Amino acid sequence: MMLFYRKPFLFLLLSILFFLIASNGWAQSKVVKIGFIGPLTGPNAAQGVGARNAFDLAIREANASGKYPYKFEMIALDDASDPATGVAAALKLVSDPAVVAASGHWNSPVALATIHIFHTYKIPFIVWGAIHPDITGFYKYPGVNRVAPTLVQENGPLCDWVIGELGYKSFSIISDTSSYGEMNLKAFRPMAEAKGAKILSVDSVTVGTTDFRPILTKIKGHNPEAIYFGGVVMEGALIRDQMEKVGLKKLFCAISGIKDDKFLEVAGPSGEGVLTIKPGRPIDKLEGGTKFVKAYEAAGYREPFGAYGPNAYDSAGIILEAVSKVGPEDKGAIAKYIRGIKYRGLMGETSFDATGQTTNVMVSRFVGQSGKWVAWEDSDYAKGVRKLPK
Amino acid sequence: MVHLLETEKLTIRFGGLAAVNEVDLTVDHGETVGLIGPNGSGKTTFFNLLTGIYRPTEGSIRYAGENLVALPTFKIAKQGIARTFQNNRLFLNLSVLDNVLIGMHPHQDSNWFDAIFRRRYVEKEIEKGVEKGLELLSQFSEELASHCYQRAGDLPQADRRKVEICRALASNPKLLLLDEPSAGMSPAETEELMEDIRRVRQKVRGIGIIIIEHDMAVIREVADRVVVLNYGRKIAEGTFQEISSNELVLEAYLGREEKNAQA
Amino acid sequence: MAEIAQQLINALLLGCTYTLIAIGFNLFFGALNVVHFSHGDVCILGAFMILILYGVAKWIGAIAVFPPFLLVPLMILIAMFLTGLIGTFFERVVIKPFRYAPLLMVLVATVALGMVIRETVRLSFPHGSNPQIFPRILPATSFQWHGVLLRLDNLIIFGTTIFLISLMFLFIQKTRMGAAIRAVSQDTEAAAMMGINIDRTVAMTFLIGSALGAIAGILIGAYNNIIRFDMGLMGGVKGFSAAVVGGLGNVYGAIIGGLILGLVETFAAAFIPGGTPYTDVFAFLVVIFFLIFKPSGILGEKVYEKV
Amino acid sequence: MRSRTLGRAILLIGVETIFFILFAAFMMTFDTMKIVLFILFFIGIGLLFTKWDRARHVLTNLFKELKIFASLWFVVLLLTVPFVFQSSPYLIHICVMAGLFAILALGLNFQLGSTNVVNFATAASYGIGAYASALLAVHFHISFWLGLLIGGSLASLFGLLLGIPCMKTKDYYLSLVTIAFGLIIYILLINFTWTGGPNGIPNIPPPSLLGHSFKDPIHLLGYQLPFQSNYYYLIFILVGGSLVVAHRLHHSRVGLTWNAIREDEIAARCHGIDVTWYKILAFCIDAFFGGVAGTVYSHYIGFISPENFAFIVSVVVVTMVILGGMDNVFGVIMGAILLTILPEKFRAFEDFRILIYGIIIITMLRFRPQGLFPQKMRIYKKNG
Repeated sequence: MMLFYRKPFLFLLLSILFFLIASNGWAQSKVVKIGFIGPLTGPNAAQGVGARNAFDLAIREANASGKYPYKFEMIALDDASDPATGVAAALKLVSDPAVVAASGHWNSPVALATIHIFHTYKIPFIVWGAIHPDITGFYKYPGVNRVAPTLVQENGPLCDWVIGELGYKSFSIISDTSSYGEMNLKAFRPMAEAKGAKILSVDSVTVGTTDFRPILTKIKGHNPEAIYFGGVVMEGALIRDQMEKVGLKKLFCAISGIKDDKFLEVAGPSGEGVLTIKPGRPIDKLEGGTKFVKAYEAAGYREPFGAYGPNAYDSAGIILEAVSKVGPEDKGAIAKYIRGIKYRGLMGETSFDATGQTTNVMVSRFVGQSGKWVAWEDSDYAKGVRKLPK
Repeated sequence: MVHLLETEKLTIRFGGLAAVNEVDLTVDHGETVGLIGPNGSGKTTFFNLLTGIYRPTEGSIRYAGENLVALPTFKIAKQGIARTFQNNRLFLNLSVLDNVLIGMHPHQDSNWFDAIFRRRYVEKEIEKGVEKGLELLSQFSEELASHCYQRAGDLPQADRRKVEICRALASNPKLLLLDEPSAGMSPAETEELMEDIRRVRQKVRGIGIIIIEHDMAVIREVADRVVVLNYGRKIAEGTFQEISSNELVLEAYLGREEKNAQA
Repeated sequence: MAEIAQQLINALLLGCTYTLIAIGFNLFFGALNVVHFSHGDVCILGAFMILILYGVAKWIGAIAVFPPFLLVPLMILIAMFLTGLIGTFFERVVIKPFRYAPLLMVLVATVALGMVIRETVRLSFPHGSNPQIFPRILPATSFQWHGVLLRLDNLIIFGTTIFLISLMFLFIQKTRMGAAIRAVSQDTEAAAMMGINIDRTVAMTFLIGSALGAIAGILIGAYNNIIRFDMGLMGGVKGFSAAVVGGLGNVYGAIIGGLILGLVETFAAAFIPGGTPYTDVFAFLVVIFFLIFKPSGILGEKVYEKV
Repeated sequence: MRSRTLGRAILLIGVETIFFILFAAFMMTFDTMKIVLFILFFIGIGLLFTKWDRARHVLTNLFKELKIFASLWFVVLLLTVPFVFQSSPYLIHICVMAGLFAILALGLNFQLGSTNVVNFATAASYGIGAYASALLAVHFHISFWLGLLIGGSLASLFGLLLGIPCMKTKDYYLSLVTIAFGLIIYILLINFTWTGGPNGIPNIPPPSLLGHSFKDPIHLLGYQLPFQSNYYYLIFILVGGSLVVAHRLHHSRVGLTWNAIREDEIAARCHGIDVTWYKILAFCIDAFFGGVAGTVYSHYIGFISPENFAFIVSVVVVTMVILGGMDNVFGVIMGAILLTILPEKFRAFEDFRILIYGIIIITMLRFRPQGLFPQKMRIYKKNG
């Protein structure tokens, strides 16, 4: 008999458990939420986490300043560098009525997948890191802006420098097959040829490859003066390292995709004399840069803010200013305000053109020297103490 | 008259070893042939050759006048040769009835299209199959028929044999190959088995059976003719009486190592 | 000419790593008739062992005290041993329970095990998703010879591979344990009846196979200077492919299979215009070709189904 | 008598509705603690019913007697999902994804569950369907509905190609072939320029039906349902269709033959079964399901790139089948739903997702290889 009653009793217990959950309610507090999406896990987590921290810092500072009539809250979501995950995250953001604006993405494929959602739901969106030209240039969504320069905007200055000033005239191009690599190839090749340089060979490699010796051995046969690499850190560093290993002692240059301390760490001694450029100025040469670094350190983030921290910091700043000026209710007005903004932030003055692309394009030149990225102007190479391979 | 089955100089070599060596064997309609021989004498390999699991190195297999060599196993099965296995290979996770239904595969014809779009046709086919399957099962044992939804793997050894024979018979075979059906059975069960085989011969007119057995009582009871294999070769053939007094056969069973080594 | 010679060297070195992985597949298949799909991940685990050991050595200050030619072989030996132990552990936990289960189970289980290994590595290293820098444990000296660049580290990689493979052959041919391994791979049941301890022999097989695999992982790391958590997936598939091309279960086949894959990949990258991104495709096409037309591989024997 | 049936019907409606409300409440919960409590609650109910025989008998009899009524009411409840989640498109999105994976898992079940062929190329057929219809829609303005058919058929063709090696190979070798094929398709998608390379294909037009574009909200009974609802209903129909197809195949000569191959290939051959053909058939049907799911995915998200079709997707689908229960159509769907919803609910542990999948597979195979919902014996009508 006891046993017979025990099971209904269990059932009752479970029901009580359920009502405990239910009675707690789904309370919602009234705050202004700002979305952030980036690769917080996966292969590009370092970029995403650094940017998220910088974004968070801007919002914390805004809340602490007491200047704003609202309390801001960051909703940080992960896109894992995966478009499907990014879309799920974007849908999650737009389905929360308290979210007034968002910023996101380091990976162009993810951004290309999500901007349609932000456009459809009229949520103002600022791209902090993805550099595919189409995100702004092709779709021209009124609510989508970007604080990062496109890669086309970076290749010009590199050509001016390496071909125009340093006088390298023949190149072998290696690019990865990602959107980044492909767009680089498309941008660099005509620019270089217009400046009178000869392109001896073009090769593409898949991201994630680790052994480049076959191609480099082949390129050695073409005997170019320099190698242009259209890709990012890891493949770049491995190619640079393996160039030495197959005896291809030539100049190596690339745009900002390789400008990361990791590159020099992986490339080791062969990182010496690698040329690259980066949009913006070095953090310590930025207006308020030292203040930012100090604040970042003081806030106690474990991870470095990375290459795109300042971008994320300024996107947050732009959104905050827009919301404070036109209020959180009318998202169309926020979008409109952002498009017309002249924002003085960490990266200097940012404004957007008709497609939503930032007009703030300043690049700095760097060279690998003794395991560090040194501003070209301050380097031994510019002074003639050390010589680039010719 | 054309034999139901006729093999001529059937041979298979694994590497250098001839597991079946120039075996000539015939089976006629309605005849039961016992295939005996010591362990490793190539009996099961012979079955595997007949069913196309192995391809013979030399020799021919003629079944109802047609050459079976080089035909894939499933086509041979469709021609009407069904078999059971030494350590029976039932579809253990399927029900008894499903096992028998699969036996009917060769003469059913519904395909994936029918399954999806011509439901009525498929249902009729299944209905017929179930009816026939239950009839088959109840011929062997009413109990099996009433427990036809039991998982085949849960059956005791003797019942598994029965289901396997049912499964083989479900395909309406003209030639039935039984590989040691009495293995692992008690004397009483063996008795029952012999009864079953006799019944099959009665019910299915003209069916040819080859039976591999170690239990000589079974062979004596059911076989019209006995063929003895040793080291892959046929060493004797005849009625049970003839075989049981044959010198070579006794030698093979009692084992004269030195002689065998020379052979 | 010099370029082709150089490419041949590239192919040879790539082939060496595939061979070392493939040997593991062959040993396991011989011993248990299983394909350990996560073997590639175990191999890469060996490289991560070096990473850990290197970190430990740095932390306790051993790097400053001991010269590299003492420290490096020591670290490699420890890494081999540890990886071997982990390999046997996996055999116990993920492969042995399925010895009498349908083959599908062990297949899916080992694929899942691969996932678990990869993810564990990824989650337990800081920024584990990113490639980890592999310590430069090999010297970087190089010299020219008739226009061909020869590097000391490449010679070491090549020499180590040959040395280890020969050592393994000696072990299998000359020792009691080796004889047991051969017996088990011929016929497990018969070996058990002859009084061979099957469990111990299988464990030994996994110890050797995984330890050799660790070397493969370490060589991959040393060769490329980086190591990434998910290299084991591709490495495993390639190693298994090499084993299949050579003839699964045949230890000599691993060498031929590994070299063939190395050659196909290197030459596809070097001599097919625009072929670089498709090297893996070419490699897989070769494998599929073999599977369709010669499933037993180059050195494999035709297998008869047991009925 | 009449009133008794009425009473039972009301009880049935009550039980189903309560479960539906529980499910909806669970979906709307975002707090990790509460989610855990919910799950404990569900597990508790599940355990209770395995132990409490009386209640289980009452309920199973109830469902058996009023089978048609029960499924009808269930369908009605499912149709209300977009109304319930009206203010939260994200939840409808999860339901759509669960449906897509259910189709993939149902497809794979023909191989993994029915035939014991381990196919690690699900992602490839999924991708082929998605790319085929997306390319046709973007470049040639082929409508989604036609694309659905073409995508499925092309994927099926790929399945045929993939099935050819199984004439000569099986087991490990065949799995190697499927892995290799999966990786080849991924590499090709990344490297071909006409597939958009790693950029993928953006801006794939949404389907439209009778002048109603699927990107617009539905206005129904004075409600405005978010645009995801279109896809929800579409997926609802497709899953329903797949379910019927899977069920019919299972209860036919084809399904039985597949099972025979799974249990014992040699015995199957000795009973006149053309093993190669039936395996190829399983490959083709699986690929067709994959292609259909891919087509819907590409038009729903409006963007596809190779990353959506990587090796891990195949493994995830394998996990769904194994968790749900091989060769149990209902179980497979449950596996797909569970493994789509739970990761979304535990986004905080996103990093551990794949690790947990791996652990689930190994533990299930080790301790409950039949899955959460084991396969059932076929029962034929005549003798109940």
